Amino acid sequence: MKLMKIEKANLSRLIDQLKKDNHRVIGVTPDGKRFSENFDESLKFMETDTPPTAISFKEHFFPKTEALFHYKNNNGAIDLKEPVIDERKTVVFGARPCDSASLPILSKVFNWDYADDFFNRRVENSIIIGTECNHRDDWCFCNEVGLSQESEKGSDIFMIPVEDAFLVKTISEKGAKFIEEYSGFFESYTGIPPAENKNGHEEKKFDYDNVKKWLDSHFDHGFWDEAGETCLSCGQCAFVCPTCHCFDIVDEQCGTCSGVRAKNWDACQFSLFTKHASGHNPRDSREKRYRQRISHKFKYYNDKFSEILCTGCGRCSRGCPVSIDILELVEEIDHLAHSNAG
Amino acid sequence: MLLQRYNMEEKFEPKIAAFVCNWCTYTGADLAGTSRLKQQPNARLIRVPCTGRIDPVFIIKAFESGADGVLVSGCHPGDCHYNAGNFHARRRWIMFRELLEFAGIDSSRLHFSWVSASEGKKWVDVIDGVTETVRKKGPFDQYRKMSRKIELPELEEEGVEI
Amino acid sequence: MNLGYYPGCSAEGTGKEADLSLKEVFKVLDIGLDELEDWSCCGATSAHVTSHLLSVALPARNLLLAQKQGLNELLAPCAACYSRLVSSQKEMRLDEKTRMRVEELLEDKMNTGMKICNLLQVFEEIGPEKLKDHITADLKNLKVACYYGCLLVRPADIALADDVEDPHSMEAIVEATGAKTVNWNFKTECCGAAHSIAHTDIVVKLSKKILDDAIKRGADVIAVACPMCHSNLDMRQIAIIDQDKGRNPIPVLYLTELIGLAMGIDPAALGINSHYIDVKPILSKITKREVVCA
Amino acid sequence: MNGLNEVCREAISGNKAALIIGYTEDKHHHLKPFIAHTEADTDKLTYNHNAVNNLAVYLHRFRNRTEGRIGIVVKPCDLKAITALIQENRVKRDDLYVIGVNCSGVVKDQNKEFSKENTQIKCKTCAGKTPAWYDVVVEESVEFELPEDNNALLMKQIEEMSAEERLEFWNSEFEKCIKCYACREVCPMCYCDQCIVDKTEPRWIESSATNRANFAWNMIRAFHQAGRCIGCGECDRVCPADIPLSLLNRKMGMVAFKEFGYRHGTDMNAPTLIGTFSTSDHEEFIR
Amino acid sequence: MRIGVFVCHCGENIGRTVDCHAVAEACAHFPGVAHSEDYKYMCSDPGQNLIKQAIREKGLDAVVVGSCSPHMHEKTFRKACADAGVNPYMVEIANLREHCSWIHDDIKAGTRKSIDLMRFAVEKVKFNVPLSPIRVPVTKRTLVIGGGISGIQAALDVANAGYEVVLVEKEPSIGGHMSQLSETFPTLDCSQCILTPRMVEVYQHPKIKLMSYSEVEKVDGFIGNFTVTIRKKAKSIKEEFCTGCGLCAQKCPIKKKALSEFDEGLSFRSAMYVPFPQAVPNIPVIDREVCTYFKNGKCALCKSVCGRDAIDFDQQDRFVKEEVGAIIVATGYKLYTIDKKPEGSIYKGYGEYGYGKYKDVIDGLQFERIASASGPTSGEILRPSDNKEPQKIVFIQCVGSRDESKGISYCSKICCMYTAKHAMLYKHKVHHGEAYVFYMDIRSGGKNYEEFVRRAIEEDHVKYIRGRVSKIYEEDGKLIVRGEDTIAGMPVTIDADLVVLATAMVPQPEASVLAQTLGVSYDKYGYFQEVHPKLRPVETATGGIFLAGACHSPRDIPECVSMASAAAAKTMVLFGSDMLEREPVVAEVDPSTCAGCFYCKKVCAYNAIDINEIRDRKGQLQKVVAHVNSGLCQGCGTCNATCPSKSIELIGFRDDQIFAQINAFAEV
Repeated sequence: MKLMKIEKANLSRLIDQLKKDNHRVIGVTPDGKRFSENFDESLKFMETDTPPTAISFKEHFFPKTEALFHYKNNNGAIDLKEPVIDERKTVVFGARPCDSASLPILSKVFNWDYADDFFNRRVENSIIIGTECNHRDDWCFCNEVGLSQESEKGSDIFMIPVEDAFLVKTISEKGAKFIEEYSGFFESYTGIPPAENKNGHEEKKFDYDNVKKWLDSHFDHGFWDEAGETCLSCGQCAFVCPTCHCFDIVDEQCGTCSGVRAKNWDACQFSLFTKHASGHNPRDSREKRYRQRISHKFKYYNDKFSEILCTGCGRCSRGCPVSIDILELVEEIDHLAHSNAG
Repeated sequence: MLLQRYNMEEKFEPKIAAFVCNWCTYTGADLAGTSRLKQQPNARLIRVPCTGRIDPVFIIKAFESGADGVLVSGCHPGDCHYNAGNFHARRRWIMFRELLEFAGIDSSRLHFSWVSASEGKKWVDVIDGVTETVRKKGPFDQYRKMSRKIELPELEEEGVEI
Repeated sequence: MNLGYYPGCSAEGTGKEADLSLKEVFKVLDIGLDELEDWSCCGATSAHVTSHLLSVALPARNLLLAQKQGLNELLAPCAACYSRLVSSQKEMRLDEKTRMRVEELLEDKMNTGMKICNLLQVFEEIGPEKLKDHITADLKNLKVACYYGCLLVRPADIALADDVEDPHSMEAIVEATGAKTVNWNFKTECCGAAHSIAHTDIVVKLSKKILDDAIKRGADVIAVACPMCHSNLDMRQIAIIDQDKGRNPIPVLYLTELIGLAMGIDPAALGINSHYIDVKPILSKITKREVVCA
Repeated sequence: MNGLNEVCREAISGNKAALIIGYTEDKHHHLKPFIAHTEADTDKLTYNHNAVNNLAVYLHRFRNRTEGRIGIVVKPCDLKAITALIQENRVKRDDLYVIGVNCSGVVKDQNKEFSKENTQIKCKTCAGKTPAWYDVVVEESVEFELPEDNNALLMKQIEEMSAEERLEFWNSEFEKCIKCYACREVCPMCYCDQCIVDKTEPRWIESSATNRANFAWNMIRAFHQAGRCIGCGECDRVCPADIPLSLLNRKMGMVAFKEFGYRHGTDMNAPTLIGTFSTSDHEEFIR
Repeated sequence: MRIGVFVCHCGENIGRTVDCHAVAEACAHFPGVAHSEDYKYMCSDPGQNLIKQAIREKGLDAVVVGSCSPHMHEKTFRKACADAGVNPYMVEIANLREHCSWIHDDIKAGTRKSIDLMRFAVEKVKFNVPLSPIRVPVTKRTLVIGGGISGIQAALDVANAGYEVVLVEKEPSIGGHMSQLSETFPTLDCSQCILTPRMVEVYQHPKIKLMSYSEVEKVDGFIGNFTVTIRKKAKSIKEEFCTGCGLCAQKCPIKKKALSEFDEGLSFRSAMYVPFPQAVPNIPVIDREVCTYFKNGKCALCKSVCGRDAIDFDQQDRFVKEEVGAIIVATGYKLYTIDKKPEGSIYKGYGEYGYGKYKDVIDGLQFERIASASGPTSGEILRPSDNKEPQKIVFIQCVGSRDESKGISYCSKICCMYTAKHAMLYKHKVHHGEAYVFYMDIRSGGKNYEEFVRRAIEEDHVKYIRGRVSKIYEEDGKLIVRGEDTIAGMPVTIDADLVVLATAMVPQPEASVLAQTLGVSYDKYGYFQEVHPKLRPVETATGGIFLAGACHSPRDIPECVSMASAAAAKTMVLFGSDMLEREPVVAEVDPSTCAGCFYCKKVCAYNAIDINEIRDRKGQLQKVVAHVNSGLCQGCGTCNATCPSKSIELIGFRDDQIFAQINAFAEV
């Protein structure tokens, strides 16, 4: 596969061009919090030794709130109206491996029995420009979930920073087309290719298979009681997570006879998440809910889609109001698993 | 009808939601009626037993439903049919007004009054006064825009993203 | 904390002894007095008959000085000064316009929060207990008629006396010195006040009634907390005695003088000998307190 | 000199408390809430500048559920929350074993060293370095440099804006809200079994994360906190979108004080602000 | 839901500025509307029949009427619908007349507004639910608190109507202040002569249960169903044995330790005493404060002289419960404390008048005793200090009354009259005496009142001086009264022998405590608050509790009596039916979401909120929640707005009903 190169200066010009062409260009906001159209123009975020954004970029493919349809009651006859979605091409810069990887993971569930047209259209319509990550802190564990700081999963184009330029790998068809279209900004590169997995070797913080095995057989275990004890049941972990995808469907009324049916983010940690109309709530305690969160990420999703529902970005732990560290818990599970084995 | 409000040929007519207590203000408005006191037709009354019954959420919802101004009115202090409902209400308003003010909904859109069952004339002055203030202030499009994202289908035709 | 001190004009003239005794007493009580630098007249009775604004601005000027001097409590031992200062402050507090007008004149912003107190209030604050600690002389043979006059009780919302018509705060203080107080009826009657010069006859008439009742009720001395009252009851008593010969004179002491005596301070230091009516008869009734050994 | 562990161990062993809500240190050297049930657990308890959480929020979980008193480690600012909860008959004084800590300030960001810049703003406005009341008190309070009160500046800026600008400002802030409700869950004064925003039939506040729904949510939350917020600033700390939520509460607090001279959580016997009234409450805004 | 919409033209009244037909047309298109029509007079019989017919034919289950104000015809239309089988609470009224046609000229605007108002009503009715009025049984007994003339009158009226009455009096005898009076204005007939028969009648009435020396301790329940706990203070006498011979009181050696309350402190009474000869019941009580037996176990003379062995030193206070359906409060008044200022009281006192300092400065009631034939001087006017006949009396009116600076702004209403009476009585007994009256204004409204005052001035030559008295002091056995004659415009000084102060009437000091026990409101002085100053002056805001006499405001005997009868009539109205029907507009708690913060309890003016404990099967406390006592709830909904989690809702004005209307606002 052929390597190309783009100068930092050109990158800025490219972005201007994209905007001129009425594309939706998305990067990291100056405060490094999230991905947005009004991102840091200085492209500071392309330097990749900082922690990932606080909130993942999933909101641009799976918005926190999106309209499914509008309804109006015209004297008994119900008119439905399709919402209009932004058909502009979306180009995402500065996505880390732990961001990009989330899209293929998510598309599994969004294309399972029913294909989510909104999600798919948005993904098809976008170019994900992944960037090699040079940050690994106590919360990170991409290596442990089958990714790495240079994994290209989910990217259409992948960039590797070299001094005041980026090496550019074309990953997907879409990517190739894009580079072709804007070839003016790229130049071919013939230098030495970047070293493969520079940092894949350091020993893993936990062994996923072990964890999975333990989860398979320990639905009831004292561990769970401690795990969620201090959890406050807010939805932050789920909402900042690149792979959490639960949603709730509500009708927002507008006047007496029209309204909109909307799809909103929901989180399994909310106490009402599983509350039945009957009033019964199968996950009525923090512990049960927390077990659900971990099991869904590291077991159920894998059972169903053979994907781990986690990219190891560590956002949920960094953001947790009460500093619950998912890694710490998984490590503990790993440890339990070993002690069981031993 | 919403669309008409944007039709700029037509002169802007403010929409005013009025929450009134059953015993004083509603009856005062009745008196205004029986005395044939003409007044602006912009207000729509919602009758509650007592101003104490009025939750600040009502006011927010009124704005969400496209009100350009809101009026809350009840018995004079000491006249409350339920002894103290209006005192509790008053304390609530003192706080809520300041909150909305701070959040950017200024007091020319949110009005309060005491109108007793015998103050038909005062009711007319209040209604006309409020209507005029809000008319001067113009349509509360700023708030309506907040609702655009998904609530108003007709606006999406303008290609607003959802 | 030091107490701001606004002596007022009389303290430098007819009321010198008020000033002296006050300073002596506070020395003993170990309360510092910060005299206002460059203080000026409060406007007294003349200001408000000439210009209302002036009557507010003059006291305001002094309040401003106090404020600039970083004081937050100001003592005005003259009942009239006190009354003027408080009314002025009150008006500025209640009436935005006047305040701004005055601020214009004084070219500075007024803070209307300054605490102003008169003699009675200050001693109330100090409290009888603390006073008692410093009492060395024995006044139990002394019967005192506490005289409030007008401005220590009126107007009610300015003077803030314990009871406009029937006050008792001065009695409480005097009793703390060990002296007895008499129950009399003229404690809040007018002494003639500023008519002293122009219509001395009125003052003589009014003050006489006061003196008579005090004597009738068996008082040895009249205690006052206002230089105006003092000069009328003391100085004009001469004229009164001239009118009906053979009547007994009754000495008139400033509250602070009385307390001073109770504290065993040298009468001369208190300026007592500057009175018109001879005070020896009282001094003779005051004995050193016999020290009981435990 | 940290007497905390001894005190806590003794509290459990001496049945002064059935359990102790406190802080423990994790591998990142952050402090996080920890609930000690046994004597052994108490060794894990610790306290330092990183003790950011307001633990009062955990009280609701154990009230009426616990045999014996609930032990809780409290810094002065958080004590206001407990006092307030007693005022609101949420917990009883006698059901609590309050282990006060003399505070020397807490950090904004646990990843950074404690410093003037990295000190929470509330430390500046904090009533005192020693809890107003407690059953036992530990730690020494060390003097520290007070931070700049940037919120006050921001508040001033907002107040100087025109109404339109203000609404615009808050909109741009609330636009970021993702409705994770961390602000609600972390708040010791938000203790409803079911939040008004979760109430359907009828729907009080739309659950969609649209501007107007976010505006409504944040307004109503601020109003429900009016005269009740004790200013621990936890909502600010946990907001993943960095919305300056506490400004709204702080504003309400200022109004409560300006209008009624009232501060919630300063006197456990004082009647609450909302729920009472004075016939002389001001009303010049009412026609 | 199938909604029927009916638009009334009200003849021309609505029709003129509202195109009623167009309105009906528009309404027909509202979702949920199954039938819509307009008619000239909906409230007329044919109009109502239209509605009934439509209900039957179209199978409607809710009705919206666009007509006049609900305050006019809501009941009419509810009844019509009920007759046709639709629950009356499934009816909503849109006010197209008072709130639209009558106040607008422009037919376009009027019609448009009318359509909106109809839409609001339709949307609301969609969320209405069938309700039935609350029915509570009525206990047909009345509690009367206070045995003064008002209480006596009320008790007699109710009892004579055939209902049982419990009359509670805190003193040993009923009779109240009226029994202390000498003569009454304007007729100068003897107070006791007219009162005593009434007192006896009460005592002998088969339907009246008299509890003297007793106080109301606690009141539970609500209109028609009160449970009252009464403390019977220990009289130290077995009432059932006592014959009222009075021997014990005569023999009691402790004669000079206690001042007589009845004589207003102008005479002594013994430790074992009957307040006054005509007391009802005529049963003595022992004042344990002064009785030596209770001090040191000595004496017990009374016990030895009592032939019936009725004395019981070990008697304890007893608590009895009474079930009543209505309560009449008649606690009366007392006189303003003028000698000293009670701590924390709003009253400032009148130190300058020397009351309490000078024996010969007395108040009105003391003068009544002096003038009374049964009084300490057996009716001779003698002054307390030296029992000499006063040659000069100064009467001062408005002592306390109408004097903001002394803490009272109201007029005590009776002083002008009784002062005139006092002056007269004096002049009639001391012909050469001089009587001066200092007054502010003379208020003699009332039948023959003005004439009475004129008589005092013109025939009895009482000298009225318009002005206030600044000071009273004693000099050579005379009281020097220094005041001002505002008409002559000069100060006056009178050397009087006796000064009588017409001091203000104030409520009994415990009145406000009782008010709290009863859960009724009271003003800053402690006077009980009526629910409406003009139209409901004897009712309190709490159903079933009524007011009589001076506990409501200063008033004279005839006014007290008429108010008492009014209160009695009110209770009879209440007893007219066996069941009470109330609008079902009351609050309701959803215990599943109630967090138990009890802010609702804080704001409830009727303390209708109780605390409910929810326990699981094992009896383990699950949570504590609010619960509404629908008997007490008056339906203001303040709790509903205050509840943070919206777990308490006001039936009839529930949140969804109001939201529906607000929603409809979007289409305006």
